[in-house]
Amino acid sequence: MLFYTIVLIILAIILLGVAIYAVVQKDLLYAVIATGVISLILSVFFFILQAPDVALTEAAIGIALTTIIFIITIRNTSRMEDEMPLDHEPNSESDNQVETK
Amino acid sequence: MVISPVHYIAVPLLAAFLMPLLAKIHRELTRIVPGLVILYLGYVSVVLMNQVMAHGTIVEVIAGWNAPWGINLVYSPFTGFLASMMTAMAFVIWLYSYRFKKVDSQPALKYFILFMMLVTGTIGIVLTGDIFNFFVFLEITAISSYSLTAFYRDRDGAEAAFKYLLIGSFASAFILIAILLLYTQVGTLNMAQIAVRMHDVPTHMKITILILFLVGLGIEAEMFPLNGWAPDAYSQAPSPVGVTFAALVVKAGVYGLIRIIFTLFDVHGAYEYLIVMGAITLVMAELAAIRQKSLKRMLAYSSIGQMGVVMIAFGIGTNEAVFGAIFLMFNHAVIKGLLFMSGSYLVYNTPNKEIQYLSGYGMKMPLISLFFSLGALAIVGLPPFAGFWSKLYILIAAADNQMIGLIALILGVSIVEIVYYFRVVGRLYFGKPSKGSIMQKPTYGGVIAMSLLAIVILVVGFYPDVITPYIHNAADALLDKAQYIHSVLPNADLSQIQNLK
Amino acid sequence: MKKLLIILLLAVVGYFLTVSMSNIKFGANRMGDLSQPKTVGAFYLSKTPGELSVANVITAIVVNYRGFDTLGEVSVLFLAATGLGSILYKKKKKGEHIPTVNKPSSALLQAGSKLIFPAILVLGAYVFIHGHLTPGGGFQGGAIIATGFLLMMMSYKDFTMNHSVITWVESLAGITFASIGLIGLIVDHSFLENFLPIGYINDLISGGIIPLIYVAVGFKVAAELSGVLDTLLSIKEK
Amino acid sequence: MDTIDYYQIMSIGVYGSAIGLILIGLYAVLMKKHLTKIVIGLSIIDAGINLLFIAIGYISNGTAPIYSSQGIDLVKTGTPMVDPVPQALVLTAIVIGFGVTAVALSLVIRLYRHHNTARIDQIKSLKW
Repeated sequence: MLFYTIVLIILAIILLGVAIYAVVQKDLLYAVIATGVISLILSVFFFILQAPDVALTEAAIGIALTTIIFIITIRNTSRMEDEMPLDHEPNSESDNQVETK
Repeated sequence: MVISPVHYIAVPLLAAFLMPLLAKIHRELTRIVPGLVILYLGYVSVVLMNQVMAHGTIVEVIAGWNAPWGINLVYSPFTGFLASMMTAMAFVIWLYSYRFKKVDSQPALKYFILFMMLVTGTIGIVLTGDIFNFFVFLEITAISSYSLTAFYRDRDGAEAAFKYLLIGSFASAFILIAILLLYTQVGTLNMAQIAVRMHDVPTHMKITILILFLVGLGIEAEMFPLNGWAPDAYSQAPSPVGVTFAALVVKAGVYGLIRIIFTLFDVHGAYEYLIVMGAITLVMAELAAIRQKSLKRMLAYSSIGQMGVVMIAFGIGTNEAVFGAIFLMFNHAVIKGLLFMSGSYLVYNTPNKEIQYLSGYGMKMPLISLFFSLGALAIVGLPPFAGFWSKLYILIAAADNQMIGLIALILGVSIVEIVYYFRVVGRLYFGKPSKGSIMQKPTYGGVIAMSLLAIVILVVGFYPDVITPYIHNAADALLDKAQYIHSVLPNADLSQIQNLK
Repeated sequence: MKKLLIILLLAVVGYFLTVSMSNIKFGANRMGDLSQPKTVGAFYLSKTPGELSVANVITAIVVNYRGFDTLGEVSVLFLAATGLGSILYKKKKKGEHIPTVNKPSSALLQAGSKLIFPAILVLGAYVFIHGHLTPGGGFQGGAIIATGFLLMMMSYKDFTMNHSVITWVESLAGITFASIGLIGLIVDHSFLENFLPIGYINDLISGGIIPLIYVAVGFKVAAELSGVLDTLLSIKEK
Repeated sequence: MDTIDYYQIMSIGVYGSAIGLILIGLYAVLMKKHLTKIVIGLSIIDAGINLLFIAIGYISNGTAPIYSSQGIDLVKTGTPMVDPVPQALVLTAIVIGFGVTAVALSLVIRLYRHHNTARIDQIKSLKW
């Protein structure tokens, strides 16, 4: 029991630290990786709290898939949080799905 | 197969899963199948409503586990009435959106799947008797709403959808925490069982949970100050989806709010809270509506205002008031449906959907303008139309309870409504026609849909008796908490249950 | 001003949560007696071995007692995949292929992923077939399979998901789930009710319709998540 | 030392980190200007709520709610199993959260394409 308690407390401290890091970090890629780490620690939490099913789900969906869709988004948008647009001109989407008339 | 309430959920889901395959056979099937499904649900509604009126509440058990152990669907006169109303409105909206805009086959398929799931989600919210299942249906509704709001790319749909998503996520977070706290206190998720055990929950816990629910559901029910998403979503979504928001989604949110307050909790002060918040919502929304330049935003704010009236009426809590509130929910669905449908044809090609360009459209688009004017007359509550009766009942109920302030408020707001609706109608008929504006010819489906709604408004206006028996039963069913619990849990101990009002 | 308001809001939320949670004792048994269940948790724990013959109680809850939630959950994923497709829809030119990655991966990664890929698929299938016996089930297995496809998409530039296969798998799995429910409605008058023999606990073939539904869920989730990843990966870069 | 003490400490750790995650996520959603960051905040809130759910289902000395042939006997002799219901609910909540995140991120991509920026203060129509 002592062992689990110590592990849990250490993990809790790391968890909150990583969460704060994920929020303040300006480089979104690192922030996203930090969110992945949150999921990883959570899945250990779930394991300690006797929820193996949830741990497995969090591992598969939270760590792998959520992180990857975030990374794909960053690849398609901007990576830095305080990035200013070079010049503001909306893309004219020529291949519009709607033909109005 | 016996007709049962689960058909409302299972059949559309089955059809939604089938539709990608059907689209491979013939692309027109993607448009026709949802209509057939909703027609079938209409048949189910007719059969079940007759059963309910004759024999009382139907409780459908899922997976063979009786309440409170499994999930159940409760088809009471109240929920049944709402579900039938939603089905009918969904059919009209389907007619309207059948060929609303020319869209590629791939987006059309996605549109109709999302639309059908939106309808399923709202009906599920109303029918379910389980609090977590309620949350799941809420999320189905929410995700399809977000996607549909961002459906067009030639307007600011994505912005509106992102706002909606942000606020909606807060709502679901609040509701989840509320469910969590509730579960620790009562050890069950069945709504009737929760109502039975609520008596033993410490008061401070009760109030915390109630506040969380009120905030979460207030967002869905467009309660002030949590309704910032609504005007954007209404005006940026495709018009049929805007109609769906007004006719189905808000109704589901209001239903959730009153189910929580009327059935689950026995906290004093919740009713007064409803009145106060409803009044604030009403005033703020109508004041915002009168300042709007865009027709769709004006309609959206007016819709929020009407929901404020509904909340006030539910808050009064007497049988007449609840009767008026349910009647107003029905009227609002029909009339606001007609206003949105005709209004979006009026502003189809005007810049920014603004009202000032509508001068003289009454001659150019006579039928659509007529529909819009009819809707405007009905919604402000002028006599021979449907809106009159619901307003009358609410005012009578307020008078019975000596709530003079509320009467003055509702009447005063009606004048504001008359001002901004008749500003539009006046411009339609007496404005100087501007040159060169392009008229949009409505589709046949659209004309049929609007005619159906107009007929309903006139029929209910002249013969309200066609609908009042159903609404009377619905109001009785909503107010009789013991009856609800008894029909779900026949063996429950009802000694601690009292109706606060 | 805005900052102050937000910090005030955070403080209020934090205070309320802390006060509420301090009333809920950690590790306390709130379920009560298993032999005379008063709460749903106790009921599920006491009835599952006898009435459903399922070893994993969570699977029994997710698929049977609260199977309706799972149907909703599957449709949420289906909706997310559909919504994603509609939000990011762009007309593709005929025969146009957008590579999922820009630079080709190293030969080591390519060879490695070719080797691991079948193993991941087998692991995923194992997880959802044994959902009623061991931790895991349709969602977990499906997600694992989706990560397998993700690995292939990342390491091979020309690896494409066959869209019509995804559609077929997704639809058929969904139809299977809903139809099993409807068969229950016809046979036993209750949607999703078990109509098959339940067998013996800890057997692979036990629990009646539960493993069938979980396999369907597994296929559906795998197809949907792969579809989501494929949609996201094949959008044109800026 | 008593075992009770351990649970006291564990409760602070678990509840504390769950509430902490919710607050940190809330802060990110309300204060941050970048759309991706806001979505990150939403998923942190979700994570906190999920942890809270599992925490309320936990029972001291409990085992995972999975029966083995010995497990059935163990229940009779009194070793408790943790409450399975919150776990089942969290399973649903995680999947729903993934769906919402996916839709949110696709909206972010759409907005970026349209406005060439993903910052809330640069997109006029996002202010309210």
